[in-house]
Amino acid sequence: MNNLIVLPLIIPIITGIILVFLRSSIMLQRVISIITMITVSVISFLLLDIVQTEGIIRLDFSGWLPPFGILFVADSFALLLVLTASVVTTICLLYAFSTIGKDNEKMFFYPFVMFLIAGVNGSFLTGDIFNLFVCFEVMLLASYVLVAMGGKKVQLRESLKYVLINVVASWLFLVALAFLYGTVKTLNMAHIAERVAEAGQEPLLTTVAILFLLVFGLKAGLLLFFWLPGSYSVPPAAVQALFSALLTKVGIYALIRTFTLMFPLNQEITHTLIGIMAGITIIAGCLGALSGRDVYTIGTYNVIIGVGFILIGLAAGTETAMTGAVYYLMHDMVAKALLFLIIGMMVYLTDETIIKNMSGLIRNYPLFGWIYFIVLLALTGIPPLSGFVGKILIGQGALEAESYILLAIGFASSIIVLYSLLRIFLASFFGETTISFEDRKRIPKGAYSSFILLAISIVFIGVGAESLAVYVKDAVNTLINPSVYIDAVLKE
Amino acid sequence: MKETIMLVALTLFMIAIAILLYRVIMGPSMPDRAIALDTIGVNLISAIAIVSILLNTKAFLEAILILGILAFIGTIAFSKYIERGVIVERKGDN
Amino acid sequence: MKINDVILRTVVKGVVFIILTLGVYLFFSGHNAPGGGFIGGLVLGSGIVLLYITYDLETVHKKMPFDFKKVAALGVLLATGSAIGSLYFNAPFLSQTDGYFNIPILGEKHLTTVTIFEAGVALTVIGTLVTIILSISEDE
Amino acid sequence: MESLIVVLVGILVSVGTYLILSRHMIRVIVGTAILSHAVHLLILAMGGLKKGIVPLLGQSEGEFTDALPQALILTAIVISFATTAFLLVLAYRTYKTNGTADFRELRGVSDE
Amino acid sequence: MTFELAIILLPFIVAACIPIFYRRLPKKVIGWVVLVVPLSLFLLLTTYIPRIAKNQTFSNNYEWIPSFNINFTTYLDGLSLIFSLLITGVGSLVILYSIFYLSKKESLHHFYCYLLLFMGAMLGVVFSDHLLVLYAFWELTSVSSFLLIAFWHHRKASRAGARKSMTITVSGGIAMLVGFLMLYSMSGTFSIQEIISNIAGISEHALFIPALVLVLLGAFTKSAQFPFHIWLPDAMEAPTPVSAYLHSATMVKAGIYIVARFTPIFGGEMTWFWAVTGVGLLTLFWGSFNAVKQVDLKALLAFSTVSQLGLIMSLLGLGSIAVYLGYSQDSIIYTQAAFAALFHLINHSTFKGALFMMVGIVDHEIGTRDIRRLGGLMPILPFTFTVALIGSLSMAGMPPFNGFLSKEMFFAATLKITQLDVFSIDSLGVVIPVIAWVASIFTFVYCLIIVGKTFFGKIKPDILDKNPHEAPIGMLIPPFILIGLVVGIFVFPNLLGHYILQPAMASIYPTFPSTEELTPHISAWHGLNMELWMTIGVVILGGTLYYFLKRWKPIYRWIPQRFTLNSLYETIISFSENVSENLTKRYMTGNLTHYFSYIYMVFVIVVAGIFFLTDSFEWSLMSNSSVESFELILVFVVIFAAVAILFTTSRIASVLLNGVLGYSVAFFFVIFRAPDLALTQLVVESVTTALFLICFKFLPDLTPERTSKRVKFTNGVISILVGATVTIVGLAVINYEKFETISTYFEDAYNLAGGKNIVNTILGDFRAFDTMLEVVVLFIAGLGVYTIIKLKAKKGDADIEN
Amino acid sequence: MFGQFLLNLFIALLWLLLVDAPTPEITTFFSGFVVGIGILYVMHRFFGTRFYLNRVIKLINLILLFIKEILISSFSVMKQILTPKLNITPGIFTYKTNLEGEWEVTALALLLTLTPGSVVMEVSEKGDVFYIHAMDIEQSKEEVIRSIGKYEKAIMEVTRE
Amino acid sequence: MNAKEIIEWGAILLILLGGIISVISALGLIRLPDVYTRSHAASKSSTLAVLVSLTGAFIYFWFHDGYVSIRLILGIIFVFITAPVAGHLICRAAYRSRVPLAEGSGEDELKPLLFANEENKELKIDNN
Ligand code: NA
Ligand code: NA
Repeated sequence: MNNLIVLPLIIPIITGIILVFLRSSIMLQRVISIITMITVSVISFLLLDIVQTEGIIRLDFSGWLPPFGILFVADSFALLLVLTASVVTTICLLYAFSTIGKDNEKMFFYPFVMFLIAGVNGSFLTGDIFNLFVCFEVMLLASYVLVAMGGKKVQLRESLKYVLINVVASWLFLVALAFLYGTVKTLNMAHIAERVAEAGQEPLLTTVAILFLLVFGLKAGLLLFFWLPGSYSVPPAAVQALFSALLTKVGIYALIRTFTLMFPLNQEITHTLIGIMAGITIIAGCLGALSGRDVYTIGTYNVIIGVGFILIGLAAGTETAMTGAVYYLMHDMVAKALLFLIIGMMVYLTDETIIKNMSGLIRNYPLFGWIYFIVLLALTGIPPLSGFVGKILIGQGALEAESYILLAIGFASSIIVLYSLLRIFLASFFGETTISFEDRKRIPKGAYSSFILLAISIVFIGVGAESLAVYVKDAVNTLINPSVYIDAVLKE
Repeated sequence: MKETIMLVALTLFMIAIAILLYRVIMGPSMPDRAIALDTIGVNLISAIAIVSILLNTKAFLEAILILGILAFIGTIAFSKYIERGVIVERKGDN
Repeated sequence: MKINDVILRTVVKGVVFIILTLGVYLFFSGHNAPGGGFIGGLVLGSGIVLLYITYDLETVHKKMPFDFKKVAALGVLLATGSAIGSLYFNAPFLSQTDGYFNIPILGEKHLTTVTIFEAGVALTVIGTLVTIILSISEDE
Repeated sequence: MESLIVVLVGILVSVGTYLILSRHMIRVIVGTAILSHAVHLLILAMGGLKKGIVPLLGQSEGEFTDALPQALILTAIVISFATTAFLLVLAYRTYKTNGTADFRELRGVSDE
Repeated sequence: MTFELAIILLPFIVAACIPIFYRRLPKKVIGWVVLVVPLSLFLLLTTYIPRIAKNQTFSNNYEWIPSFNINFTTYLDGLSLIFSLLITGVGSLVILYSIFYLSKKESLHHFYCYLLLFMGAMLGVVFSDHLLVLYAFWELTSVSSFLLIAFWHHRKASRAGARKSMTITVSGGIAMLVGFLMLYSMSGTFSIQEIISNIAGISEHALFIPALVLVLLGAFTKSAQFPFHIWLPDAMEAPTPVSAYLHSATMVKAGIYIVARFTPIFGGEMTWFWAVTGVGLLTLFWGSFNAVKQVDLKALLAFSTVSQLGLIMSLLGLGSIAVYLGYSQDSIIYTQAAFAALFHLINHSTFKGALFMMVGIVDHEIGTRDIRRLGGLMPILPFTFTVALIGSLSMAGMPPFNGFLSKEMFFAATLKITQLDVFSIDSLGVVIPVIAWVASIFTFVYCLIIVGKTFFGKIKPDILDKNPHEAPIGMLIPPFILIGLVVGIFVFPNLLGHYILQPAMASIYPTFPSTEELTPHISAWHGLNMELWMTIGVVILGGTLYYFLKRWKPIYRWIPQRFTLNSLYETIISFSENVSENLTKRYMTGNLTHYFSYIYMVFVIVVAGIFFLTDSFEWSLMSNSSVESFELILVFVVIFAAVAILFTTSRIASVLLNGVLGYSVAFFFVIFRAPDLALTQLVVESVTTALFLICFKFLPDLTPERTSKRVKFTNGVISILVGATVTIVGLAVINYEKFETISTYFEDAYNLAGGKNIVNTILGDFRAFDTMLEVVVLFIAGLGVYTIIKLKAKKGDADIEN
Repeated sequence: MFGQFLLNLFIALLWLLLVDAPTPEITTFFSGFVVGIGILYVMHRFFGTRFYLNRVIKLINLILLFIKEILISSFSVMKQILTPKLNITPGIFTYKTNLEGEWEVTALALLLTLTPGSVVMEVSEKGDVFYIHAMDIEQSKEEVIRSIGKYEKAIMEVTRE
Repeated sequence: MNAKEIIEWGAILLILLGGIISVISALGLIRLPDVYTRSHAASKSSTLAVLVSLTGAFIYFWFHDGYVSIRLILGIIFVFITAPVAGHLICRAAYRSRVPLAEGSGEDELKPLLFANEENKELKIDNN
């Protein structure tokens, strides 16, 4: 039943609205929101399974055949991301229950999260480029509020910058859309792909593609990441986790879609450019991570490094590389969410952000410390955790594409990731304990359960990589052979 | 011929708008600018009416009424702002 | 000297009706002429805002005691709900049905579910517009 | 006409960009508003200008002007309105808490 | 499930059980329980010896991620057997030792958990045939080593040491991983054995040498080869059993294992020969030279380990020449170097393990390891002295201990190699025995230091105050077992040679048909040859140097502290932290204006750059529609209004002018036949203006931009370029008319969707989904406005800032 | 109540007109009536006062008066504008009226504003005194005083019994 | 030229007249000395310009297309009613925000009432 694929978007929206009416009952809001996210996760998993047997499914809204109406297209790539995003959101909600505070909960925190995930899922699923813009906006508006949630001085300051940058980014998106429509005269992504192929992706079309590269790059934090460290440092931890897990990934998703489906030709220009941008991003991210003396700086620059690394996969562009990119995307969503939840908890426990001012946390919170250690290893790409498969496949892909410089930058960045995260571990978790066992703040159970669930996911993605392989391969098949997607949309 | 005259009229209205723009830019006082903007809006009403004739369509006639309404609301808002610094008051303000 | 808004208030009382009627008209005329839920909602919202500008927060609130946040939420619910209706009929999401119905007094009318959708849009616009303006105006 | 509008768009973009590069919040926000105007015109120009009749059926004869960009712009206008509303409020809340409307003074991190 | 897999998994399973069950066990018991693991594994492994000696190999494949050829392939052959016996054997002894060494107050469950993790990882390394799984275990050894070094993490030095070792070894590991990936991309397989059997197909590949170098990087960092050895002395912060186990007997030898394992693949390359031999010799010399100056016994042993690892490494390098030469009667002779390497590997584990345990006892009983405070301990610690003496003499290459045998073979190998004339050995080769010899002299010196400065001479009074006594029997048994081996191997070297070393030689030289030939007969006496003369020279010169130690020791101060490798490392670390901080701060200013200008600059450079590079600009007025005079005036109105905003100094004026723009745009919409747009634009513009006015209550008026002319100019240039870019691309796009728009479909709106307003049917039907979401956007904005106005930070909320 | 009913009819009529059907239909009128009910329901609290619509003729008279005034005053302003040399003395003067009630006051104020050369700037709190800005104070004063009786009468004819 | 033609021409001329009046009143907004006198031009002659041209358009639609546009009539009425209100409000706002009368103005009977206590104070709120 094709209508199923709109559910990952529409269920959160409806829930969000209903929660507005349930403003006063926090308990009810929590229960409904978590049930919603679990439902969405289950549905997306079911869909993933259906797509394996029945191939790509699409939903033509109102029944208008493509390319005239808007449609959702569910291929494995989109669904994998929908699934991961929904699961991560579910877990972040668990964390939020015990940490976000009643004030925020009464101020529609859960509705905004619902809208955020709706926008994210919509962006993954849509098959219409203008609708992608609209889905982005749903996600962005929700994120604007979530960054500012709490109303603290820093928050407002950084969220204003965040909003303004994104307003300009959305503007660029519209400019790109204008040019796109001006040239190919259609909005359906598959139809665009068809027309671009028909025109042989002439230089002008490549220019338009480059414009999209910048637009999505801005969202993904590819090269144009300046906005990221500031705005990702200020919101509540649950929101930080959601942001670092989801938002940049949507940009990455869009980049991958754009350059595998719509503008796959003329790669000497586009993919070279992506490669250059990814390389610079990683280097800059590494410099930033090295420079960090506080958990937020180190964390946020690690997000940037992750973005660059995934896009090495796209730049290399081979099947293996794309497979790696998909794996790494999923890994990065989970691991970054956990990283930021942990960072948030560290700050909560110590009222400090500078790593050297925290010390010996592991003595009072051993499990907490070891979970951090697991994230650290996962983000470094140490097997058999989640980062490993993606990393080696991207590496293989880069070798296939003979992108040796990117390979070197990408793998060298692992060292910086390790080094920077190890600094946190050594300075904050190890060392003399400054707070006595009796005086310690407690880590709420909800927070612990979210850590554990995410840690389990990290182990699962790594150890159980094979169980995902069938989906990932199917996803990559579409990315490598855009005709699969195009046919599913345009041929009945 | 008819069309030319209407184009001339349209141009006249545009010239008027251009002149009014000078007032919006130069002020000197806030009410000056507000009046000028209001008048620009009112002139646009005529312009839309003429375009409607030229394009031979009724599609823009709503716009005429709307523009009238908005120019009015806008002027009220501006004058309240100029006068009181607030547009929507609370009881007991004033 | 206290400000006497008598002229403004009197004229607005009359004018608001024109605006609101126009708003409803635009709402309904969208299908065949310029207008639709959005513009209708905007015009209706502007009418309400005009009342707020002319009177004051408390007065208007007393006379129109709605929680405009909920009006907006209701609007979104209507808009999405009308879309979800199609799920029930196993038709593609957002499918609209229309038909000619014979309604007493009004006679044969062309009714479509689009109208519900558009009503949702209009309510959202009104609710949001007023919420925004009120929230800011109430801020200290 | 199309070329003229595209040039006009370019000028508006320049003005908007210059404003966005200002230090004062209000200038920046006005800058974003101008950019919106520009891009709306741009989208419209991409569908061709004055090349058909008003896209209302049954009013007059002739080829219709491209209606799709109009629909897109409508959506874009509403979204940009929503964003601007939020932006304005965020700006003044920022001003009230941070005590400045100058982005150079809103740097944070490095100067604290 | 086979035994090999069980061997790898058992330590992990027990390790996983410890955190769960340790609270239910008495503290003393944990160690004994853990001891069962290596002991039983050791015994199990000994059962393989006879079969392996017959050159049997055991290989099993378990699928992990078959989709990407990542499988768990165990492979047990002679080479892995040596290492696994060392791992479990020394492991057993170390655990036994640790039971007595560690105080009950320590968190023993952590200790044993890490130790078992390490053991499992190490076994995984030597039993894996699959490159990636090998890598996985490889990194796990680094990780567990990190945890063990940081065992006393409240000490700053422990943390620093742990960080250094982890950073260096994991970096090396990552390099090695890249090397592995290159091997895969060349050969299409991750199996080491398969690569070995297909080596001819890949050795000409362009990536072959890079892969070689990267794999070596991994091996060198792990095995503490110069200049990466700097982590090893710092790793001595770990508890002594750990040093004995990881940092002398096993983990540091993982690099040796890798080099031995990959000799069949890379051995034929000159790069390999010179890199392995050269780095090995350099490490040998540098380690022994630096060991002499140490005052901490453990640090001395650490440098000695570095040096010995260099020795083994160089022997493997020398042995690789046989691979280059291929099988022949002449080349057999060079394989003896590899044989010596394996032999010394085992010997080193025995005597170095014993020595570390000795130092542990001294530390444990006396309370210091500083040789300046030690001396005259012989009467107090007689058994310990015995261990020290035998261990040191063996290390110094003296008979009748096993070190003598392997050292002699080492000298022999260095001498033999000088006769070759491949790889420019004929010109450089003579250096090899010279370095070996010089390094051995220093080795002799520091061995004397170990024994002499600790056990001979006068005892210091402050030590006597502590009433020291000999260690408990439990701490003495393990080192005595080891020195028993030291002597035992000297007596029966060929037993070892036949059963253990010979099968391993087959692993290093798989293409050589007869393994018998590869196994020389080891004898203590082989005539008064050059090797023996060299040893005699070592004793004489070493003794002399030891005697005059005080006289010449000041030469170590010739090298200023800041030129040492350690300070180089520190400098690199702090330099990169500082440089990165400066660089990052320079552009990450937090100033939004800067960020915008970056974005715009990238936009202009990239878009305009690509646009012109690809020669995309095409433009003609052909398809343009006409321009009426009133439209022209309107255009100018818009331009003037826009430009005026730039110069206005009042916020109201700028908002009003923006209103003019908005109204003008609305009028453009009228002219361009867009009634719905015009209506919406008019209302939205007015409402927006009203919003501005409402918000102005809370906002300050415009202030003149206090920016320099230069900044204004730059901003101006950027703005103009951005506008120009949009314009030129826009003009080209207008000119591009290849496709028919899909819009024509909507012109049938009345039949399709029952509406006559095409735009409205698009919004309400064809693209109703957009509209639905746009409503959501609007709603979020409204709710968001409400939220950020009502939700104000409480006074008490501290703003945590970085 | 009656006034509101009238108003409702008025909205329905307005509706009919707005719909712009080729021929006015009774159904359209009814739907307009329904719309009117809706609007009135939302708005009815604003209508405490009576509403007189049956004096249509008087109203038309009044409207004609309005039109006449705007014509005259516009041309007098234009004359001023086009006069090469401005020769005016602007100023503010007061006028006290007998009219009462918001509709009467408003109507008079609007009329006065449309009167050549004068704009009502303020109305006193009681609503009985107008403060009028005059383009040329001497001339306007005269003119206002001359026509004011006429205005008040025209208004009262519409508003009073 | 039949009657219909003539009326159409009349409508067009009305429109043209509107344009002319509009330009004149726009000039007034430039030429007149202060905001109060300018508001006379805005609220009277500009309004007239619109009314005249809208009437022209109304007549044109009526006679050319046989289309009686109520919306145009409503527009006319609306502008007609609101123009004086707008003039009134702006003038009041200007006065209360202390925009000065032009030099050479005559008597000012409002001043003592509003600003009796603050004779010579220069006050300004957001007024440029
Ligand atoms: Na926007
Ligand atoms: Na085009």
